[in-house]
Amino acid sequence: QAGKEIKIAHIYSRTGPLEAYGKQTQTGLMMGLEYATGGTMMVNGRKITLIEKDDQGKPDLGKSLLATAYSDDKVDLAIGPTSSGVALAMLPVAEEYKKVLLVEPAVADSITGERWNKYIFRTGRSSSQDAISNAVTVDQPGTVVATLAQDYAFGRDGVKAFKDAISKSKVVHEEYLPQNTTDFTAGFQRIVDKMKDQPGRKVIFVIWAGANPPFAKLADLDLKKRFGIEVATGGNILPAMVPFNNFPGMEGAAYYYYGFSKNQANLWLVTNHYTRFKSPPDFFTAGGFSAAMAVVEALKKTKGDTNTDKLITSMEGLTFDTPKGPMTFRKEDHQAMQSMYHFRVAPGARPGAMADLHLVKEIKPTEMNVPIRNKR
Amino acid sequence: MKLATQDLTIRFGGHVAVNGVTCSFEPGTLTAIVGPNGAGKTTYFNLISGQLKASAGTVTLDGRDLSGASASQRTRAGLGRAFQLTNLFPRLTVLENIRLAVQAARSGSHRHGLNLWSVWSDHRDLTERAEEILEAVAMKDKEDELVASLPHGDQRKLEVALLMALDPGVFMFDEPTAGMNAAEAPVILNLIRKLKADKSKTILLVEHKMDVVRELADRIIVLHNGTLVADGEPAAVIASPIVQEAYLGIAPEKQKEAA
Amino acid sequence: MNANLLELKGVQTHIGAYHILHGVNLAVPRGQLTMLLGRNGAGKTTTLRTIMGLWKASQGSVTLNGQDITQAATPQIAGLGVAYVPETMGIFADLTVKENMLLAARAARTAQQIDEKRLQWIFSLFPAVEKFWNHPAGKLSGGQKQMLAVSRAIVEPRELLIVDEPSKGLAPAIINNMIDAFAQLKASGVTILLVEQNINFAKRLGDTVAVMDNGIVVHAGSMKQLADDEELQHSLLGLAL
Amino acid sequence: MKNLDFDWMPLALVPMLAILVLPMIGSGSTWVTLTVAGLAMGMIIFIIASGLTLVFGLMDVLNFGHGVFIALGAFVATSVLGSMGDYTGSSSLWVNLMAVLPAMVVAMLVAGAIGLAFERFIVRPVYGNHLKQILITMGGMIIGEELIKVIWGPLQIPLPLPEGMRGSIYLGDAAIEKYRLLAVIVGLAVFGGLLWTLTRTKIGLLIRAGVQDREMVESLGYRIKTLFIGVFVVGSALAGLGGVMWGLYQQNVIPQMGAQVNVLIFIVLIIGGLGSTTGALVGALLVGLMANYTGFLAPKAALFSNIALMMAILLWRPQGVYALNK
Amino acid sequence: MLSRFLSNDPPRNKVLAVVLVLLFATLLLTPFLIPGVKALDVAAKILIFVVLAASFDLLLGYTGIVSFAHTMFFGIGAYGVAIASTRMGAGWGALAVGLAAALVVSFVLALAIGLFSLRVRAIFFSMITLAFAAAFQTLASQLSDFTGGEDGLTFKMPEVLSPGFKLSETPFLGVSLDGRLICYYLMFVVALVLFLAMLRIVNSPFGRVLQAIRENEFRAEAIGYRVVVYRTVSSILSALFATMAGAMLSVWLRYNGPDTSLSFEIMMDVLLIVVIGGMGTIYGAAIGSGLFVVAQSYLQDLLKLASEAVAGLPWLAALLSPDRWLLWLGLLFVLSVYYFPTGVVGRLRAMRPPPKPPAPPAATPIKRTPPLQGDFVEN
Ligand SMILES: Nc1ncnc2c1ncn2[C@@H]1O[C@H](COP(=O)(O)OP(=O)(O)OP(=O)(O)O)[C@@H](O)[C@H]1O
Ligand SMILES: Nc1ncnc2c1ncn2[C@@H]1O[C@H](COP(=O)(O)OP(=O)(O)OP(=O)(O)O)[C@@H](O)[C@H]1O
Ligand SMILES: [Mg+2]
Ligand SMILES: [Mg+2]
Repeated sequence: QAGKEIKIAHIYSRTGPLEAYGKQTQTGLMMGLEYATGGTMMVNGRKITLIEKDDQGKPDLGKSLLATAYSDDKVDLAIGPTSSGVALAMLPVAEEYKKVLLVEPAVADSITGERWNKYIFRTGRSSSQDAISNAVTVDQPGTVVATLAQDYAFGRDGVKAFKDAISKSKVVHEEYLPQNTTDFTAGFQRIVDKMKDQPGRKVIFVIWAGANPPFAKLADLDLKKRFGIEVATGGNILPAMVPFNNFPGMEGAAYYYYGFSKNQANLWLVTNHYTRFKSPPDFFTAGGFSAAMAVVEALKKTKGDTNTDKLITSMEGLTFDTPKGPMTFRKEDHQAMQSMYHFRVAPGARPGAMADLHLVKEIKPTEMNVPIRNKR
Repeated sequence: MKLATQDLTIRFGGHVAVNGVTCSFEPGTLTAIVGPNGAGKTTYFNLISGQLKASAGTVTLDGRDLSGASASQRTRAGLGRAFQLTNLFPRLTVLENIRLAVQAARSGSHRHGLNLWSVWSDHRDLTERAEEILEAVAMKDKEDELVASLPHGDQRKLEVALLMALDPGVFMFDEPTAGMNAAEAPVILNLIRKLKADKSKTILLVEHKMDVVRELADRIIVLHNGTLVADGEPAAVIASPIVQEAYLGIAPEKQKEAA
Repeated sequence: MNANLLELKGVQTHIGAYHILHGVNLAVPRGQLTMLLGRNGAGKTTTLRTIMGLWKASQGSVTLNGQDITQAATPQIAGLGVAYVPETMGIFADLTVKENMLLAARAARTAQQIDEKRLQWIFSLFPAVEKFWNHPAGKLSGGQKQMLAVSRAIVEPRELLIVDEPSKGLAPAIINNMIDAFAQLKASGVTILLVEQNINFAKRLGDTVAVMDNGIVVHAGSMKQLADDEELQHSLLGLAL
Repeated sequence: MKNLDFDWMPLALVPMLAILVLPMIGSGSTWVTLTVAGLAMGMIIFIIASGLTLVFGLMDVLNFGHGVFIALGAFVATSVLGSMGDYTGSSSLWVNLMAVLPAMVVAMLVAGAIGLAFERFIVRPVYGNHLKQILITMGGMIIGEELIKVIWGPLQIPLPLPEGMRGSIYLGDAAIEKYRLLAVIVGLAVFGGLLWTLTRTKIGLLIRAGVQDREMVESLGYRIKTLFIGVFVVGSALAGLGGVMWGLYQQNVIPQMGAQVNVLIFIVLIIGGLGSTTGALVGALLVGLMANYTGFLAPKAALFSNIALMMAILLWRPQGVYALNK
Repeated sequence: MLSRFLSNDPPRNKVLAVVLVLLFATLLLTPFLIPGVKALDVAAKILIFVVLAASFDLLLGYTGIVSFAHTMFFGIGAYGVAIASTRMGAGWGALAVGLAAALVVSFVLALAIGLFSLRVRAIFFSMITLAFAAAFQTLASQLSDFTGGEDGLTFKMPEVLSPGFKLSETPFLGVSLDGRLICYYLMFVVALVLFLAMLRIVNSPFGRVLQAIRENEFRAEAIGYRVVVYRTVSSILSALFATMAGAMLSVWLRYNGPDTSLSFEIMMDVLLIVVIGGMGTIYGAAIGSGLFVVAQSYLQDLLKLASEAVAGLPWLAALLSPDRWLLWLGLLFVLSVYYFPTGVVGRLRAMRPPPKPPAPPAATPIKRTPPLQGDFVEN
């Protein structure tokens, strides 16, 4: 086997609605491979070749591309995809072809939950990890919370996970708005009507994916001053966090922010990203980077052997370095246990500028009780 | 078939375009309807054939009340109509246009109704009948041409041919020879003559050419401002002062033959 | 100055892949009324449209007042003082009669600015135009539309008036009015090119006449000569006038 | 025009709807907030729809690619405003306007210029054929969206509102965002301008005639081609303006934003009666109000409120509230 | 005999006939000619789109109705099979129940829409269907308990159609005879039968009346056809065929989600296919699907080669980037409306020699079918 190249497929949204995310992952993945192999792109004398495929955010296409990759291109393992829908459609294909699929960055819990099979690993965070870390930032005694989320599976699951994760505070209102809402007036009005007479600390927790988040509109209403209502939300990619600056001092939990982690890998990533792209690495860049490090680490452990069973055994329980610090694939559901970051928006933040986040606290994997949801 | 209208009236806003017209038309006679422009002739036709819904009054065919029926129901009941402004299927061929009408004429029988599964070209009988009709209007040589590319005169002829293909009990012609060359018009007029000879058909004809009217009509009715103002023998009606003045535009003092 | 206001020399016109005009030669003398006759499909309408630039001649030339307009755009030709009544009338059905007239009156910006005297003259010729002044033109009867179409063409004075079968669908009384109208226009110096199937029209108005068949002019001469020569009529038109 | 007897019914619908829901909402201040926000939202929607109304109403061109010009306007605004940080950063409204006005002008110019090319290469061959218009403008939409991605990148770009336009005005408990008031002013200006041009000048008449019979208008001596281009350019420029307004409202822009508002615009146009400016205004106001009222009273139903509204209107007037004479 | 299968509507042009035969043969032999998962996927997608596009042509090309809600029926078919297979477990029973239920739902909806379409102007109708389709898609993703929401449904097919099933252990002509292959040929047969059925319908007297209605609805009514009935029947038929195409999609993908069967993009694809192929010809749907699906599947690969070739010119390379494949698809869109208004089939058929020698020597029209023009939306 030695000498033969190791083929890895990366299936992601090069185009489509999640194009921006997918491209970050790809950049991160390439940089991660470079970093992990010391620039040689070799593991145990075998060269790593990456085959890129564009799923356009379409589950059916992703499914067919993964089958093509496994069967026509004969890849040894695959990484991706960007969207949860695509990932869920792909899971059975990995099982059919008995090859490893390393999910990054799709988030749906069910990927490592009820839809999981033993060929599936995930370096990306799961919705639960997101929700639990966010709960940590909000959950204080005497706090009443209203949630604001989009009315579809992602939003509702997010709220549910959040509710499961809080213990000290109380959710008094759940507001779900259509996914493409543009006018938030009615929704805000309902929340305000519910919250304004509540005692104690009042927080609106926002779970919002997509391009038109409600933050600027929330800021225009001056809720803090008028009714003492605060806003909290999770991290996002940098452009999506620009509106956060409307809320200096707002807190939340993030998956990644380039300034938070000081380890070797992150320093390398940030410096190199700056020199190459004139911008800091983002959310999904770090994710791709982590996936690459996981793969290389696993291959090193098998001494370059790409036999699927061997790979699986070597990956279960594997701990590897990432820009976010060490991660470990949990044996039970192959989910990578990882740190999250409790952040605060800089007090002097200016609206319109790039998000300026301050680290409050790194939330270690041990501090989050992420439930195991698959049937093994 | 015997066609009759009773107090047929239509108002457009304040304007009464057809005003209480009561009239009946017998098989075997050709009735010419004349009147100035805007008298309501076409509107009268529209009311009979169901393109417009009457504000008041009834239309009966062989005693059957058709007032509530749609245009297509009236056609199926035996009221056929050609239009003043040409109204065909422009991007189908001449033959196809006629064949569609033949098919419509026969769709009463189940064979040609909502027939989804037989092959159109298998219906030889439709094609043959259509070709016969084209022969009759001297357009056989143009059967494969698209209607859109025909000159105006030929389109007028086709308009009439379509009505022939429908073979209704009542024929309504709205200025069938308008814009038609004097050399070509006889083809149409001959067809109408033949229909008349059939004796079983009721024929209504709107026409401004008085020589044509004089030659073909058994009876003339005159519409003026939507009202029926004269009815009777051609010679007598034409000689009446109302026609001479309002229609032919001949001042009473110098009444002489126009047209 | 040329005696002919309009001249067509060897005009050939194609419509798509169809070759319709095969070299039309036609002269329209200044200040006279020229009749263009011919059976259905002879190419009369096509000739008029070619003059107006609505179809472009592939060969030959069209000159107006000595100016070559073969390749000119339609608005430009109209701007040279040509009014045109198409066979299909070209009524703007959604606009009222008034608005239709206003558009034809290029100089007027509102209906009040249309030359009042001329308008009254038109009203006297075609009463329906006045009667339905504020009605949508699409609701007019066939004959009323025809009246409107001609009224539009004469609402402002033009040097050349091109009319395609104006009498079709008109009651005899109105035809008489129209004949009067053209006679009065001619008297005021307007040159007229008229396509007609109505024999009376031709006889009573025509100064010169051209007969078309199969895309060429097969006979040209004075109206009087044709009217007097029954044999010629038979051979050209298939009937006597 | 034919507004001898102007039809007030549709206009009356707007206050009628507002009064009808008052008892359902109960709280007066909430009602004020929702109503004012809804009306202002309606104005923004009207601005983005006005270009299409114009193009459709006058030229009978169903431009499915209208959204591209909206997106284009918004993206141009990001570039212009991005380079005028000093003006947008100031908390004085007047200084802000020094940046926003040029942004609007540039966006309209760029959108208009692209509209010129769009008319020439995409729309001109398909005048008079709705199906082809739909197809070819859809193609144009795809191309436009991709070109925006080529130029500005596929990422969303923040378009922060200038300082002075942020925040709200408070009437007791009712809050009204300042920006919405600005939108109302711009919307009224657009509406007034359009109405004046269409009813008080011959141009509107000429173009409507040109749609029905182009050849005849040319035969009457008018250069309809130039006019059509002009209208299309104005329509595109209005879309560009709408894009600036919409982008500033959303405070961030994405290449797909045009496609996203397309359906909304169509609903407004249908309610209004395709091509009637007043109709589009009524449609936009109704849509804006409906969204807020149902969003408050029955959020689950809000998703379908537009469609339900449209269906109800069509059952009442199958041609839309102000049907053009067709 | 062959002509009867084709309902006496033969291709009427040699090149067209050759192209159709080639398409047929390629689809028939794909598993043996072009090995690989991707090729088979592409071929199966062509089969599905042939049925879907032909059903749309029935509506658009033959009846002149522009509806953007066509994918709704496609989605109903796909969801029918998906939901039944998820709930009832893999099996023929689930397939049958799913398809039957979907057909019933489609029938009712199409009837309602068909009747509604008569109340409003044609152009309104198009825009309304656009809004409807969008709402339906949202609805599908909202009813996540039922439809799996955005994530869609992944399910299994009867054993015989699954990749795991092996007909024989020894490969035949280098192709392993597994359930995938059986599934493909099942699709092939179904698509062929549905296609011929549609060809038959448009060539029936009924089909001719549809064309007449498309050309001049007013006159069709005036010569005695009940336009309402014809229109509605046509809408329903086209919806049912689309539903079956949707079921085929589900069977093949063993997955369904809102984006897969309901997205507006698919609607655009279908429109483009019908336009490229040639409206009102049914054959156009087959040729259009073949061309389009292949182009769509390999465009990105092609662009990759092209952009690498021009890597020296960054500006051009940016335009040729595989990520911008939609740009080129859009361009294709515009150009095909521009230059192929009658589609491939129309173009090819127009090349046939004149049916008769030109009549009078003076007027020598080279008669050829003028392009389909005019307005399908209005009338
Ligand atoms: N759009 C068209 N496409 C193809 N051929 C056409 C078109 N319009 C006219 N023709 C053909 O051109 C020839 C001349 O037509 P034209 O309309 O000029 O005749 P005409 O003399 O005006 O006849 P009529 O007296 O019936 O109006 C006819 O043979 C006709 O078939
Ligand atoms: N839909 C309509 N709305 C309003 N007015 C109408 C409508 N249809 C017809 N009219 C009016 O009714 C009158 C009668 O029109 P109609 O078409 O019946 O006349 P006609 O006798 O056929 O005239 P012509 O000989 O000119 O064809 C006209 O004054 C016309 O303006
Ligand atoms: Mg009439
Ligand atoms: Mg003519």
